Amino acid sequence: MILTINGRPLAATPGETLLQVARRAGVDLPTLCHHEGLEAWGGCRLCVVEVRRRPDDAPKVVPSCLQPAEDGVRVETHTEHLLRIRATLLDLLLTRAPDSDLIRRLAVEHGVSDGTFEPRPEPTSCILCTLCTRACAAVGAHAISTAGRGAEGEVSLPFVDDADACVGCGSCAAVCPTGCIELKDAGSRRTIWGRTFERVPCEVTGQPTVTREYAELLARRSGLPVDSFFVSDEGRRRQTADRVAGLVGVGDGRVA
Amino acid sequence: MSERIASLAALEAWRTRLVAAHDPKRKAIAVCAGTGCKAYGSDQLTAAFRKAVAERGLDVDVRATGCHGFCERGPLVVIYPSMIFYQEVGRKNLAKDVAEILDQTVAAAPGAEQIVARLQYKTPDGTPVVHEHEVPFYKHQNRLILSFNGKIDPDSLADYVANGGYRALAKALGTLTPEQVLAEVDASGLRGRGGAGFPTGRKWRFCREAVAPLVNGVPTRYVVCNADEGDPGAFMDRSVLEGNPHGVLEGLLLGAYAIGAREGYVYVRNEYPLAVQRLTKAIADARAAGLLGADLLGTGFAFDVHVTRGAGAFVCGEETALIGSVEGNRGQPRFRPPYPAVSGLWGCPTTINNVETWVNVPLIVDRGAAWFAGIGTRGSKGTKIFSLVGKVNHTGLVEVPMGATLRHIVEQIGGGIQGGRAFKAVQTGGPSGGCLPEPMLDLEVDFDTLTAAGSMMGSGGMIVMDDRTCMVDVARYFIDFLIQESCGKCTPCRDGLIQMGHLLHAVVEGRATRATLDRLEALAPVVRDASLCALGQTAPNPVLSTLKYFRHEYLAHIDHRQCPAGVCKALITYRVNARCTGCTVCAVQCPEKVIAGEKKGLHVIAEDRCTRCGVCHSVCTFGAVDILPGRGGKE
Amino acid sequence: MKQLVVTPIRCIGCRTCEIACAFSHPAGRTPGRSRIRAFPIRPPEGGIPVVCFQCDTAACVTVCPTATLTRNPRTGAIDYAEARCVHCRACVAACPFGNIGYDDASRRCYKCDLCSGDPQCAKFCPSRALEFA
Amino acid sequence: MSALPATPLDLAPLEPILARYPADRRSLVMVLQDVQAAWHYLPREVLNRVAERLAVPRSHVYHVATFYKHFSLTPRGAHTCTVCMGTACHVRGAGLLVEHLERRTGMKAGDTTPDGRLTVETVNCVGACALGPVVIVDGQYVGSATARKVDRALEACMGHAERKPEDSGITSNGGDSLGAGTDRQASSVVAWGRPPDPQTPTASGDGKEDTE
Repeated sequence: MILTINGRPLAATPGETLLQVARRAGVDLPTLCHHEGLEAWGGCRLCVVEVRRRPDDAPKVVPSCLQPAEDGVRVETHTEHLLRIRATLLDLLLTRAPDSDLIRRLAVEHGVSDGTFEPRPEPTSCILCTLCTRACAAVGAHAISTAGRGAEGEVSLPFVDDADACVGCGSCAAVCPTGCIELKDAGSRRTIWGRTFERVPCEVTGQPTVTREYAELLARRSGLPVDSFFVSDEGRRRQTADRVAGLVGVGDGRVA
Repeated sequence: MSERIASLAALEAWRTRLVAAHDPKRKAIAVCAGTGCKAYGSDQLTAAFRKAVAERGLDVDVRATGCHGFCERGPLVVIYPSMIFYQEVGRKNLAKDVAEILDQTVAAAPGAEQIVARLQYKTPDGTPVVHEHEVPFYKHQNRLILSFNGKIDPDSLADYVANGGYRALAKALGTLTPEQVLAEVDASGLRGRGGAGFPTGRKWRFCREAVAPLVNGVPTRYVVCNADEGDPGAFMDRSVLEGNPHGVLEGLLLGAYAIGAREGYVYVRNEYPLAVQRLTKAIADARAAGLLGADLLGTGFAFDVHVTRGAGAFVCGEETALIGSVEGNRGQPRFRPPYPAVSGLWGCPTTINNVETWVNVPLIVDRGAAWFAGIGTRGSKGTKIFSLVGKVNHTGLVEVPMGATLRHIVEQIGGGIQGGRAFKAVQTGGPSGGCLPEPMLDLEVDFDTLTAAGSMMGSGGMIVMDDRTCMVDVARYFIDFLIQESCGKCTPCRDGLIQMGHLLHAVVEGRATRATLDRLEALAPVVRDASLCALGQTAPNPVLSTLKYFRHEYLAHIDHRQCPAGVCKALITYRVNARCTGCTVCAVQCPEKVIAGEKKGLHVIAEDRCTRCGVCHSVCTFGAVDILPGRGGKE
Repeated sequence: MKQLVVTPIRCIGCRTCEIACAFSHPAGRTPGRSRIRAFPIRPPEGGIPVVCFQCDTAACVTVCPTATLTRNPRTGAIDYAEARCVHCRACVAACPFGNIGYDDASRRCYKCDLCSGDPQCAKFCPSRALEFA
Repeated sequence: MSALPATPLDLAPLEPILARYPADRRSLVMVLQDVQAAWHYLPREVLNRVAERLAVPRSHVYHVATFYKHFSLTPRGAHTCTVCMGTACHVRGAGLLVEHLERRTGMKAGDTTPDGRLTVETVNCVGACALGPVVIVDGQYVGSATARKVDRALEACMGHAERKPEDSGITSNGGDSLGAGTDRQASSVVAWGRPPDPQTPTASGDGKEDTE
C-alpha cells in the first residue's frame, strides 16, 4: 500500500504502524513508552502525528506507535500544532522527572529549556511509561505493576514490599528511559527492588552468571535444565573449543 | 408465573390471560420504590399501606413501582385507576397520611374520591393539581420509556408482559430475520444514548459483519449493556434499571438476535445496589420463564446474560475501559482501532450500548421504525431522558422528544429556578460537556446542537445553576473530579489535568493573573487533542465553555479579587448586617469562635480570623449574614 | 543456501577472523566485539575457531521473551534485532555453545549474523579454515 | 491508622466467594467486590490467596485492587458515612457537609477514625441527584441532607456513640452553599472516635476492633 508522510509517497506493508513506516523513511519521531519488543502502550503520546484520510478532512491527532498504516492516508509529523503538543508534553514530564537527562535533552530539542509547570511534590523521575512492567511481564516474572490511579500512580511491588516474584534479571532497570530503577551489582551480589540475589558464578571463568531464581524461570520456559544456565558465554566458548579439539584430535584434546 | 413458556403462542396466551384478568376499574395504590423515594422512606410507607388496607379489609392492590421521576417530591403515590397524584407522602406523618388517603380517596366510590389537599402538588402560584398527568412536571413530557416505571412492579415479569412486554421479542423471533430487526433499528435513526450519539444500527452492523472467532467451536459475539453511568448528576439509567429491568433485557435479546450473539453482560456501577438486585431477579425470572437460556420460546435461539458490577471508576464508562473491567483487569482505555465492534471482549466482536439505548429497542421493533423516526429532529430521533437537577424547583427525570428547547425543560417542566432567583447556566454532558448561558435557553436540544454550542449531550445530566453558583468554581470542580477519575495511562490527561487544576485553584484562591488564563487556553487544546480516550479529550470542555460564556467571572476573580456568586472562600467576606437580632446562635455555632456580640446586640465577625466556613450564614434564620464579594479583613 | 564451513584442522591461530569480525561490526567509531573466537592450541597446530552454528532449533530463540532473535530467510542466520531487546540476557545464559554475548558498553547482545550473507571472517581467513560455501 | 485485628485473619469466608465464580482472571473484580463486602477491606493474605486460586500474578491483583475507588487495602470503619460530590450535590453545598464532617471527626474525608468505628468518604455521584445533597450512612440514603440530618443519622446508626458534654454543641446546616436551609438546632456534639484535643494521634490504635 502507498501512503504519504509530509508529502512524500512511501510504500508500507499491512500491519505496519505509522511509526515504523516513518522511521524507515528516516523521519525522526520521538518516543518514550514505545519499545519494538514489547506490547504497544500508547501512553506518553510523544509520537503523535496528524492523519487525514481525505484531503479536506480535519487532521486527526493519533499516536503513530499504534496507528496502523492505511492505503492513501496523508500523514504530517511536524506541524506547528504537533510541535506545541510535544513541547507541552515534555514540559509536563519535567514535573515528574526534572533530573532525567533524556527528558531534559528531548525537552531542549523541543524548545523547552526548563519546566514551566509546578513540579510534583516528590518527583521520582518515573514517568509511568510502564516499559518496566511490560518487560517484567514479557520475561515472565510479573513481579512489578503500576499501583494506584491517575497522577498518584506508581510502579511498585505488590504491597510495596513483596519481591517474591522478582528473579533479578534486571530487564526493568535496563529498559527504564529515565533510569529511576535502582540495580546494584557488587561482585556476584545483585540488589534490586530491595531484595538481594546471588548470581551463580561460572564454573569455568568465575564470572557471575544468572540468579538461581532466573535460571528456574528460564528452565520452565525453555525446558532446558536449570544448571545449564550457570556457565558464562566465555566459559562455554572455551568448552566448545575443547570439545571440537577433542573431536578433531588436535592438541591433546584441549585448547591452551 | 414460574413455569417455562414453551412457545411464542404460549407467551401470547399468557399475555391475553393477564390482560383479561386485569380489571381496569380495579383500584391500586402505586407507591414509588425508586432510590430517591426509598431515601424518603417509601418502603415503610408501602408496608404501612399494606397493613392499613388489610385492617380495613379494602379490596385494593398496593404496588411498589419503579421511579416515577419526580424524585425531590418523594415518596410519590398514584391512586389507580383515576391517577390521583400525591407527593411527599409519609415524610412528616406516616400514619396520618396513610389513613387519610385510604379513608378519603381509596375507600370512596370512583369519581367521588375526596382529595387530601395537603398532600397535593401545588403549582408555583399555589393552584393544587389532582391528576398525575396534569402536574406541569409530567404534563410537558413525552414519557415513552419512563411510562413503564410508574405502572409496573419491577420485580414482576407478569406486570411487564401484561403491559406489552416481550411482544417485540415474540414478533422478532416469530416473523423477522435478524437482518430485518437490524434494518428496523437502522431505519429508526436511533443514536447511542451513552453520550457520543453514534448511530446504533451502524454499530450493530459492524459487529454483525465482523469475523467472530470460535470459542469452543462457536462463533462468538457479545452484547453489553453499559450501565456505568459515571456522569455526576445523571441517574436515568438507574431509574430504568430499577423500574423496568425486563425492558433492558428485552432490548439485549433483540440486539443479540440481530447481531448473532449468544451471551451478554450488564455492567452496573457499584453505587447502584438496588439496580443490581432488581436486574438479578429479572434475569432469574426470565430464565425460569424460558425467556433466557437455550431454545428461547421453542425457537432454537439461545441467549443468556450476566450482571457484572463496576467498582468505582468513572473511566469505565468508556467502552474499551469497560471491556477491560469485565475481563478482570483495570478499567483502562485501549487504543482504537480495533473498535470493540470488531474486537472487544476477549477479542470477540462486541456491541456496547447504554441502558437507555437498549430500552428503546423493544419500542422500535414493536411499533416500527417509522413511528420512532417521527419523533425528534432530523438528526436525532426519538425521546431523550434528562436528569434535571440543581437549582430548579422540580428536580427529577424528564423525558422529552429530541428538539425540545432548554427553556421548555428548565422553565415549563422544571418550574423555574428555586427561590425565584435568576437563571445563570445549565450544565449538560457531565464532565465532558459544557455550561450554556441564558441566551442559549432557546436552543433545541439534540446531539448536534449541543456539540455545536461547545457542550455535549452526554448521558443527559442537566444541572441548572443560578446566580449563586460560581462558574469558575464549577470548572475547578470538574477538573478536580477528572483528576481523581483519570486512569493515569497517558501524559496529557494524567499530568495535564493536574496543571489545569493548579491554574484554576490559583484563580479560585485569588492568586491568578491574566497570564493564568492564557496558560489555561494554551494547555486545554493539548489535553483535548493528545489524550488517548474521551475522558481526556473532552476534559477541557467545561473550562473552555465557561471561559467562552463566562469570561467576565474569571476576570472578576483575577482583576478585582472578587467572587460575584459568593462561593470562592478566598474572595468573599462574611459580614453581619442590620437585621441581626442578637440571638447569639451564630456566635455559638462558629467553629473558630470569631463572632463577638452581646445578647440582643449586633454581632460582628472578626473578618481577619474568619475561615469562611459558612456556618454562621447557614444557621442564621434572620438572613442577617451577608456574603460580600471581595476579601475584606483577612489578607 | 550457503553456509559458513569451519575446518579446524586448517586453522593457524592467526586470529585474522576476529579482527575482520570486530571491524565489520563497529560499535560507534570503534571496532565492536568479535562474534568469532579462534582459541589457540599449543603450538604447532594453530587454533579452534568457534562461531555461532545458527542452530535449527536454537535455545536462544526459545528463551527470548520479545522475539528479538529470528531466522533471516535470505542468509539463514539468526539475526539479533537490537530494537526489540529488553536486555534480560536469557539468550546469553541459554546458548549451549556461548556464541551470544552481551556487551555492557554498547548495551546490546552480539552474535554472528553472517555479515548479511558475506562473512568477512571467511573472506580474510588465510588458510581456508573458514569458508562460506 | 486504626487497629489491626488482633486475631489472625479468618480466611474461611473466602471459599464460598471463590466457589461462585470461574477460577480465572475474568472473575477478579467480582471476587474483590465480595471480599470487600465480607471484610470491609481487602486483607493482604486474602488477596494473595485470590491471586493463587485465580492463577493470576499477585502484582496484577495489587494492580487492579489499587485502581478502583471502592476497594480499600486498609481496614475501614464498621460504619461508613459517604457524602456524594456529584455536580447536583456540589452546587447544593455538598462541600460544606464534608467540611462539617471533617470538623466533627477531626480527620480528612477518606480516613477512618482511630477507633475503627467510622469511615467518612466522598463518592463522585450515587445517582440520587434529585435530592441533592445526598449523604449515605451505612447504606441509608439521607436526601436533601443538612448537617443536622446527617448528625441524627450517624447517631442513629452509631448507636451508643459516647456523648462529650464539655464539647460545645456545634452543628451547622450545610444546606445550600449560601444557607438556603434555615432550621437551626443546638444538639450536643457526639464525638465519633475523635481523638482528645489537642490532636496527638496515639502511637497505635489501642481500641479493640469492635466490629459488630
